[in-house]
Amino acid sequence: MKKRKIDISNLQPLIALFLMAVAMTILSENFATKDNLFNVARQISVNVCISVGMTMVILTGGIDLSVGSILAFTGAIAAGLFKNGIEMQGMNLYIGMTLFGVIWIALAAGAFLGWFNGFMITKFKVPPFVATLAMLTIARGLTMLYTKGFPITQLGDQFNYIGTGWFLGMPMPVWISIFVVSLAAFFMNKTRTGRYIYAIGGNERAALLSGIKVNKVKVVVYMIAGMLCAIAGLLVTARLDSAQPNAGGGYELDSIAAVVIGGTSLSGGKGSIIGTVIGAGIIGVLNNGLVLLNVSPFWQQVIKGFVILLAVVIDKFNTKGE
Amino acid sequence: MKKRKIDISNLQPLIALFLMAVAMTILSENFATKDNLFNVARQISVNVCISVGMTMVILTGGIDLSVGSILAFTGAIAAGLFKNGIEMQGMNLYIGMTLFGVIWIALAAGAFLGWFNGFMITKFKVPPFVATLAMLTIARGLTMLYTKGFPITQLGDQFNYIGTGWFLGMPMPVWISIFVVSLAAFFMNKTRTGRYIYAIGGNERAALLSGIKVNKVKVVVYMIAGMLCAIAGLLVTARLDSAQPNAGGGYELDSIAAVVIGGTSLSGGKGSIIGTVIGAGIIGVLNNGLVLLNVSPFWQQVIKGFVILLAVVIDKFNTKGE
Amino acid sequence: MKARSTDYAIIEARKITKQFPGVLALNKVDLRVYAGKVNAVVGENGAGKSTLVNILSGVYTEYDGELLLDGKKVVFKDTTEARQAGISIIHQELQLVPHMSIAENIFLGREPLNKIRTIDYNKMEEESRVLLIKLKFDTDVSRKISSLRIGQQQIVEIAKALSFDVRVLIMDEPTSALSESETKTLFKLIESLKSDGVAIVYITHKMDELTQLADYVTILRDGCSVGESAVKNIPVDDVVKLMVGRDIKDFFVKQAHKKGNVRLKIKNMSLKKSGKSGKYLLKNISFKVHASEVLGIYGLMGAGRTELFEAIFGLHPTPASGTVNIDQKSIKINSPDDAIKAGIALIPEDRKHDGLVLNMAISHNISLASMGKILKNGLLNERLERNQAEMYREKLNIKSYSSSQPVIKLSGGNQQKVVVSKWLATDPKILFLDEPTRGIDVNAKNEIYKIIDDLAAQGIAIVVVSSELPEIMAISDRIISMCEGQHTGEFARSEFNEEKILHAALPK
Amino acid sequence: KSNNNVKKIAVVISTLNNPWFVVLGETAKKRAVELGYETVIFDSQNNPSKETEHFDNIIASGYKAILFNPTDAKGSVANVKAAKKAGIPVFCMDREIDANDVAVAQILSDNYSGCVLLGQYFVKKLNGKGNYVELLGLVGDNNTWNRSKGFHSVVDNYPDLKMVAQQTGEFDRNKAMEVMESMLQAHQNIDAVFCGNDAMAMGAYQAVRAAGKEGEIMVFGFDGAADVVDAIREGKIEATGMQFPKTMAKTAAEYADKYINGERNFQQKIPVAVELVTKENVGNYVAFGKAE
Ligand SMILES: Nc1ncnc2c1ncn2[C@@H]1O[C@H](COP(=O)(O)OP(=O)(O)OP(=O)(O)O)[C@@H](O)[C@H]1O
Ligand SMILES: Nc1ncnc2c1ncn2[C@@H]1O[C@H](COP(=O)(O)OP(=O)(O)OP(=O)(O)O)[C@@H](O)[C@H]1O
Ligand SMILES: [Mg+2]
Ligand SMILES: [Mg+2]
Repeated sequence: MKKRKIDISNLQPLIALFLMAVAMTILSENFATKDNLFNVARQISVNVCISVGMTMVILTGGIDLSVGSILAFTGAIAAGLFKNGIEMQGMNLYIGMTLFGVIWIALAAGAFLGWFNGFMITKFKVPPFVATLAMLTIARGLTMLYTKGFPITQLGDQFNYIGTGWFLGMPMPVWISIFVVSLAAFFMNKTRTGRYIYAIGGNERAALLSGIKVNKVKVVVYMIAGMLCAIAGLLVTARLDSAQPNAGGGYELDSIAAVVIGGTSLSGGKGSIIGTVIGAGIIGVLNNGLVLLNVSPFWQQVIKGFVILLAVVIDKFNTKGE
Repeated sequence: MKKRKIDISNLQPLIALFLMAVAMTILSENFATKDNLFNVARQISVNVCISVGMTMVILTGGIDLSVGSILAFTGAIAAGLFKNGIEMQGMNLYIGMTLFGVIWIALAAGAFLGWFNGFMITKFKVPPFVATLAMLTIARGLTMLYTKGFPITQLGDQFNYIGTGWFLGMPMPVWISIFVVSLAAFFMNKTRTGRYIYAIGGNERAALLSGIKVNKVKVVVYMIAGMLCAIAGLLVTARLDSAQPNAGGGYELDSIAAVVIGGTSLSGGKGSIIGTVIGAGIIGVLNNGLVLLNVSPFWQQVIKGFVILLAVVIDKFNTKGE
Repeated sequence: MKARSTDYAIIEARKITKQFPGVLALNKVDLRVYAGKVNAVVGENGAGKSTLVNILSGVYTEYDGELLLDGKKVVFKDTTEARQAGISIIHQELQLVPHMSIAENIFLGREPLNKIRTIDYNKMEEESRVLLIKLKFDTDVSRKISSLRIGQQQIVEIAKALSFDVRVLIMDEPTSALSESETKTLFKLIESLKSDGVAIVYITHKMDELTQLADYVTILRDGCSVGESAVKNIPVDDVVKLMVGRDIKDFFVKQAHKKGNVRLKIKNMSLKKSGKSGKYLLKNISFKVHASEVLGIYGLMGAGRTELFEAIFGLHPTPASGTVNIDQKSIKINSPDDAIKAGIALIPEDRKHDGLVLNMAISHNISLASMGKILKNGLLNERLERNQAEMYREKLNIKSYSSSQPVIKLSGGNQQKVVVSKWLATDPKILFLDEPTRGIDVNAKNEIYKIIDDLAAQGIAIVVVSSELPEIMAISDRIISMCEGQHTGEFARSEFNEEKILHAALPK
Repeated sequence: KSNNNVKKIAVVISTLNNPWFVVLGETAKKRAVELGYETVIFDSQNNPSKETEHFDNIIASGYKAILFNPTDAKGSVANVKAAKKAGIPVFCMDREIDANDVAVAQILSDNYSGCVLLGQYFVKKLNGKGNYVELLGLVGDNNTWNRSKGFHSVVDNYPDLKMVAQQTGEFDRNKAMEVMESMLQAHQNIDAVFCGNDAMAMGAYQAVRAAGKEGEIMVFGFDGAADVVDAIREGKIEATGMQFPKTMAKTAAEYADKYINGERNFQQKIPVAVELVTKENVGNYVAFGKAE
């Protein structure tokens, strides 16, 4: 079988990541240690999961602001059900839950909230920004209502293994994010639906006229994004051994940043999953590096801003020839 | 002169606003009082100022995430200079500042940060999302550095008059936002640059080929947005009698929401200032109404999300014929 | 005059009526499409041709009237159903996904799958290659659409339509962006499709294609069918008469005007290809244009004519080199703004991409490049703007319900007229026209020729790029030929000879 | 660049968005530097996940101790456990974590008891009857609820004290002001407002003043921030609960120093009482602490 060329334009941000890693290795002896690199990988794993879904959404020309809230909601549901099971007072019924059970329920909850996003967007033509902004507050409110504002903690070792365990010498969250990324990259490049996502973002009308069920694909994309938020929610909850009602705040901007720094265009149709992983990596190395270098918190923000600019500018200079 | 037809497609969100106001009037006797309506108007004035600039930015096809940080930075600069003047230890020099002086400096600071956004976007082709996200953290960091994390308070009656004073029976912030809106609407509809903003968002290449200095116009737009954030910063600071280093957080989403709910398309070229004001009004009435009805904080978020969806759906149903 | 024939009508449209907000696009239109024949549909810009075929192919689903397929009533819910019934369409406005490959575009929506239900790229690319070779377009099918010229994109669109099992193939102005040789290839293909019994619906503004290709013709005017006939039974003049609704007596005849001084002098214009290849898109092109002169630039697709205009117009300030003299003064042009100030106007070839802000009103588009004219006290004046738009609307006969109608809702040809209006409004000293009559109906073409002639009479220097040799020979005082970025020949009007000019434009 | 002979201490603060925490962090840092340590402040931005990242990085880069202001009593436990496992002692400041013998010591501000004191004063000032509103902090934050519960444990015993509205001001001055403005419209006869922190108290006061109800509506805060102490002095605000961030921070730094020098005997919880500041005793206090 003929090998297909890899499109290097996707990998432009890699140069910025590489330069940053080199700089950090020179500046801090603690950066390039195995432990620390696992640290970085574990730290970005949550953002990677979310951003993979965000990439798909943005590729269709949409946006998803509700990721952080869906993360919190699914995390809380999973923790709550795992810890307390389902109790039906009226019927004197108690249903316990296995870990696998709650994982499925969390995924289903994420998919459902994502479906609702997609439904509003395709059926009622609500702009994705508004639909998912509404979901941002709705899911947060639901989380608060479910948890009554209190974290759900002490979930036990089995649950926590998802977030803190090691497997074959690598932290579980890293395995999980590698799995998510591989599956997503395969999906985007090898399956019809994956290609339709690109087509819709590139020219929605052409996609429609080619017989693609545009609305259906969009709904699926928002559902996938919701499910990936659920995975992220499980990771965060397991790492902290606690489902925090206000978890995930700010991930909407963090994940969009990873996507855009990774070279995906906000207008859709152009970009890649791998680019997003690199984008998340740039942000992760930056956060880690500023801490390793003992930069004071106020300066950190200033420097972080400039480094992000620099990373993107480097990228642009390299693609200038195009 | 013949009266021109008003383009009603701009005013579609008005129906949602109207229905909300009617509903609130029925649900709470305290809603439709003069005092409360002034309240709402005063509360939305900050978001209106920011959102007017955001509208222009979005009309060019861009986005500005740095509004909240620029607000905080300019507010802090104004408060700091007004309270402490400029002291130059080395030279034994002290320069006091009049209110007008600090207003100009705040506007200049806002314009400068906006210029930097525009510069990165046009000169280095950094995507607006990334450029302004970087500015979000840079300006926040600068604010923290300038204030060392402490609010600057007790600015005196003269300063506070901007935020709390009344003039001809109307609160100052309301006057200021009416002024900003009128000027901006005039600018967008009656000047070349205003028209160019629409053209650039509609088709950047066609605009360029028509001899429009696309980059220059974009830079101007980001500068205007920065200046409007400075006005918002002065308003917030004066209202609170305090420049909070963390002021303005979350305004990026609030203002984009006002713009989008007001009918402006995130892809640029289509929308209006008046629509944005209505969008801000919808959000303002909603926030006010939920408190008037003493909805519990948990439920507030859920309800807020659904009402925003409803507002946009109503809007869509009305424009369906198109 | 009904077409009397024993031919078999695969599909028949009866009393089709389509109402857009404010516009009755089709009014009880009938159309019969015969198997194994080329069924031409003609009419002025905005007559409703595209609307009609969009209904046939399931793009528009809300309309009055009925469609009969093989004599049975059908309703297409969407394009997929129409396609399943064997109806395939090549849209006037290309419908391709820019960032995807040629192969992916051709197979969009029905990619071949392999055993594990993933996309079989090898098969897809192989089949695409075969299809394109039929169209004599030999290229790497994994290239992105966005890297193709518009004509090449048109070929991909044709390949896409052919890749289905078609019984009815609708082509909405397929040759408007094709070169002569590409057009010939297409015609051969159409012949072979005909012999396979495929029915072709063919929309065109080129009357010579009608006689050359079509078997039947249906004529639309203002959304009504005004005639249907076998082509051999109706003279072209009558077709045009029916289209326009009156006799066209004053067909364009070029006036002779006295050539003025040299207006524009270009010397050694070169343009490097971007990237590090070191290749040139343009190499040392020099020419002069006099006031009141119409200079035609002829070349095949890809000869670099568009690039030449763009380079002069300041769109490639860095990689381009060369000098520009206007009225004996050396001028530095670094941006379109400079060019416009120097009195140059460029009517670009790709109206959607380069010419129009589609969501804007007609009047706003027309004034965009000459805002100074509609200012009063430094402010935009609606009345001036509207008056200006009304003037051009009348002059160029732009079919629209008002000058505030968004351009996106105009028919393709009328959009082109808006672009022309926009640039005329700048009162240029020098006018560049890049394929100005693409997609424009006979009548409007004549109008534009006349406008060009009038402008020349007023002392404006005009440069026209066209891929249609007869057209360029009709309107030019002088023709230069280009090939692969180089100046390859020059012909005064007295030397005009189709063969010679074509020969000069062919790669050696 | 990093000298291995210099010992490093990390100060992890839940958020630097509020001067109270800035003081906590800066004081801890200052004291640690005085004691000869290289010290860095980390801002968790109220986000337990961010806090986890900080802990990971701190563990990776060889810090000797962590002076810790947790984002959440429960959510932060895992982080402290991780540090303990890596052999890094953690000293909690101000906010507790919900686990015993994980942190070496917890030097805590008692939010609950502080608000009990405030509640008692509140009842006294209102003579046990009237209408009041409550401004909660961030609803997902356990301090919000500790304070609210402490307050209600007293006030709810008085049936004539009616809470006419309970809303959130998100610990933010601007938000609190806007919510207060709206509540003033909905309820004409409010006698008092209890706020979950001082920033909100100032915001609420601003709204009360703008509505011309200064003097009619009593404002209560919590924290002991500079402008509230001033406002109490001027009679604008009734009372606040003074916490002692400086004391807590210094103690934590000193404990860390002792630990590093070999001492292992620490009391698990060291409560630092919250003191009630009113017009009567305001002379004894400055921002975030006692007058020297
Ligand atoms: N989406 C639309 N909304 C409103 N009016 C439309 C729309 N599409 C087409 N029209 C109008 O319908 C009429 C017919 O347009 P159509 O595109 O069918 O013309 P056409 O015959 O194909 O012209 P051309 O030769 O220029 O392509 C025109 O007046 C046009 O302005
Ligand atoms: N954006 C581009 N990037 C790279 N090469 C291009 C680009 N546009 C055009 N070219 C190439 O430059 C050459 C000149 O193209 P150009 O479009 O100027 O030709 P033309 O003579 O104007 O033909 P047409 O009749 O199609 O307008 C062609 O070989 C074409 O493939
Ligand atoms: Mg057409
Ligand atoms: Mg060309």
